[in-house]
Amino acid sequence: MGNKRELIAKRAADELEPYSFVNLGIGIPTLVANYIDDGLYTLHTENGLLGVTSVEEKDIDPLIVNAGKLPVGEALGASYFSSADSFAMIRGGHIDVAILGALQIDSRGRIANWAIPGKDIIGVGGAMDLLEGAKKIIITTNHVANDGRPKLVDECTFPITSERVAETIITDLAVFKWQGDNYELVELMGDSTIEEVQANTTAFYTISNELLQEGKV
Amino acid sequence: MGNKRELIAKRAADELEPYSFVNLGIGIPTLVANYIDDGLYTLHTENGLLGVTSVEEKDIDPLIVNAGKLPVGEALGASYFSSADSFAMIRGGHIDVAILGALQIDSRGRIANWAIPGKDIIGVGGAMDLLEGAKKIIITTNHVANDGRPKLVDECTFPITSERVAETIITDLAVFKWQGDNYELVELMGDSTIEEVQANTTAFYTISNELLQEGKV
Amino acid sequence: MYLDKLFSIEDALKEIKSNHTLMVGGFGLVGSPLSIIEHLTRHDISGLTVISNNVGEAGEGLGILLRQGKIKKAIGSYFTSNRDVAKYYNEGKLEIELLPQGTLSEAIRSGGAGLGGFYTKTAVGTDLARGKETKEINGETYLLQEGLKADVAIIKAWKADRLGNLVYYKTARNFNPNMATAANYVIAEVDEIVDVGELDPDEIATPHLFVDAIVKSELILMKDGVKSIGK
Amino acid sequence: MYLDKLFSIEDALKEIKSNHTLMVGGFGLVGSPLSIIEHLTRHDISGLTVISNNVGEAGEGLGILLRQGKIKKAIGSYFTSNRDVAKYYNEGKLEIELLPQGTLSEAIRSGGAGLGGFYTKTAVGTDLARGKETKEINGETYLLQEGLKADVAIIKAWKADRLGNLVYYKTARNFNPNMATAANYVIAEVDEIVDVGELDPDEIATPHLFVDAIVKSELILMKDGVKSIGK
Repeated sequence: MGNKRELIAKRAADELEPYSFVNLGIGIPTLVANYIDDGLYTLHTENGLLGVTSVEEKDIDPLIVNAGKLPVGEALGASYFSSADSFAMIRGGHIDVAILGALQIDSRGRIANWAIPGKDIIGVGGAMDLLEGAKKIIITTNHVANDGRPKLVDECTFPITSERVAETIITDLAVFKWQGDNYELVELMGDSTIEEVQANTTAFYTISNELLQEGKV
Repeated sequence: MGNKRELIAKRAADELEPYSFVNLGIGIPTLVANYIDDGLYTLHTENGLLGVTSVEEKDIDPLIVNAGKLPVGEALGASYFSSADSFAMIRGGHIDVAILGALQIDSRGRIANWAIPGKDIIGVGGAMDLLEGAKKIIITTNHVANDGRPKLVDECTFPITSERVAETIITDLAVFKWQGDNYELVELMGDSTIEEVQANTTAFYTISNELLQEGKV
Repeated sequence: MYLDKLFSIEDALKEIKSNHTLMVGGFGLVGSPLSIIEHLTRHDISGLTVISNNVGEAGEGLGILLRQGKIKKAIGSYFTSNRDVAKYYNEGKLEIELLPQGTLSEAIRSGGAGLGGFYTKTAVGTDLARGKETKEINGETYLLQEGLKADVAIIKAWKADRLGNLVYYKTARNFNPNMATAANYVIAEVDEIVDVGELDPDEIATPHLFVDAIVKSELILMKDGVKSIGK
Repeated sequence: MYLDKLFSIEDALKEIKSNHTLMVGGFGLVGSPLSIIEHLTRHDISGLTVISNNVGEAGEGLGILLRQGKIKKAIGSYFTSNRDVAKYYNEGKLEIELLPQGTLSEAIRSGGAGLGGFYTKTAVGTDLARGKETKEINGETYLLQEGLKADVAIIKAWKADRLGNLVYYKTARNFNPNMATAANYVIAEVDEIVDVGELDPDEIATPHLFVDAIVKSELILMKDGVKSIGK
């Protein structure tokens, strides 16, 4: 389980361009920090810090936290700012990539990651702003929900977070890229098979020529 | 001439409540600074400084200027901020008083102080924001224009700066206070007479009971 | 020669009255005016509308005020971590206005800046756009968010001078400087008070004209929780 | 290990092309990127739309670009002090968009913050409200101002580290931090370059993600005018 999550995080790290500004959501996205080089990427946390690093237990400052309210460290060249300034950065298109989790992703590229009808989750935080403002969205998630149901569905049944399309989806089974009208399956993760992906995905997607040519179908 | 301007400035200073935050416009308003106690009032200049003081020639820093681009000093406890933050202060109602000049003031309490039709004045600066945002407006001006024509007119012929009423008008002849529907003449300046005021004012105004009782009419 | 804004917490709290709208700084407990909130729990005040990112935690910070029945309405972005919020909401004891975090902080800034509101793309097409006006600007759809204002803001800063100039500490800054601009009366809880002139004019984050009262922290957030530092 | 953003002025200027919209910091000559402007006068660029509080002075700063016929349109708040502006405007050689100074700086901030625009009361009922949409909000009339953006911003700061973090000096701050957020490419002219880590993280006014290039000042504003400080 932990291994699957680490695998997803590691694959997400490979998507990042050097020198980009990256915001990491809670959950699997947070793990991405373990696979990137501090000097090459700058991490942003929407509560007001550009230049997030990990912190050792002994160096924890309770007044330096990330958006998950967890203790973090301060990189060389870091800066702090107000909430309004932080979201101005996000909405203004100054964050290159946001790596986020998702409850559902649908055939139209839309993400649901803030609310489950009937469950007492009354909170949205920065999710809608990040989906709106980040130049590129990478979704990292288990391919299916805890109850085994597909997360990649034809149409989100949970409330969507934005009408904006998420460009890249990385799960424990596969990698999908948005191709203008639909997702394309571009890569199988680990030793997963096309059959596994098909059995666990109700969203519409195409399969890349490369995968087809490799005879994986 | 200088004397008249100083008289107006001195009278305007008397209007200020202790500990208020005051923005001074260009011209006569700038002179008001000579009549107030630095510790009791805090001067704001809209280009981005709270805590303006006068500066001696030898201490001039070319990068500390007021909205008239003239060198000023920095008071103890001063702070600097961006233009957007400075006007947020103004529009947000955080400036208690703006003391401004005027080309015309009309019976409806409206001020014209930014443009003269047919003249090449293409600039508004912070005048409209100050008239909109300051809690109280004091206009300091010569009673008549350089050509002898009244500045207090029935309706502004120059473009107005705001629909907002200016509460207090201080000229070399008189002091007027807005009374909900119209200006009231509440004070004669120096040795001026009601007749002088009447001869040089085409705006509608009433005369205070106090002045009537003093038999000045 | 200047107005000394240093107050006792009890004296400053006299400005908060029942049915007030109150802005409360902090992201969770980080940068939250913990001492002022603690004093508030001892006062007989009700019907508060609270504008704050969270409503503290269950039974902690603003969470205590909620349990005391003092909060009528909460405007914020993330109430999930305090399970009481959903409970009170489901029982009809609490009104909720949920805003995306960026819309919340921008609305506070907007209120403080004297603006009527602003157009954001955030939340367009989602459930949180319900009841909001939309508008096409340059071919894109935006929704209108009006500015937020409060009767009183209680905020947390690191250092103040006696005039009320403030500087903040690291991620304890968060909503505090924005809230300082948007209330009729602003009470700043600070850890340290310095002489006027000690704060560099280029580094003051909240100029003193925004601040009405400064109070000294009695509780602070340490690595192992909230601790009393005495008076 | 980091991206060094220090450029020669000539290299940084390659980003500015004919028909670009250019934001230029400064209040008059104070806080204006004088060295970058001086280099621009030597380039064959035309059709610029300039967003700046002023268009320099007659024959000084941006005023030279105007005389060279490089500026097609000026968006700002106060053009009176450069008499050429009225002359070029009257001769039909220059378009002008005049905004109240607070509306100008807020529009720049708004553009940088990804907002479609905002509602302000400033200018309602005046000649500068012509053509602007108005709206009643809570019983008061506001007008809509859309956000402003630029292809390139040239700004002036005091110190930068090599990552591009910036701090400003006194009233030379003015429009610069707002413009730093609102352009696709941002060139910051600075007087001093320090090591990464030397600027206090709580005091950085412009975080480095906004800045694309740093260049070193060659001209600075002294008490007795603009002086060359060599390279």
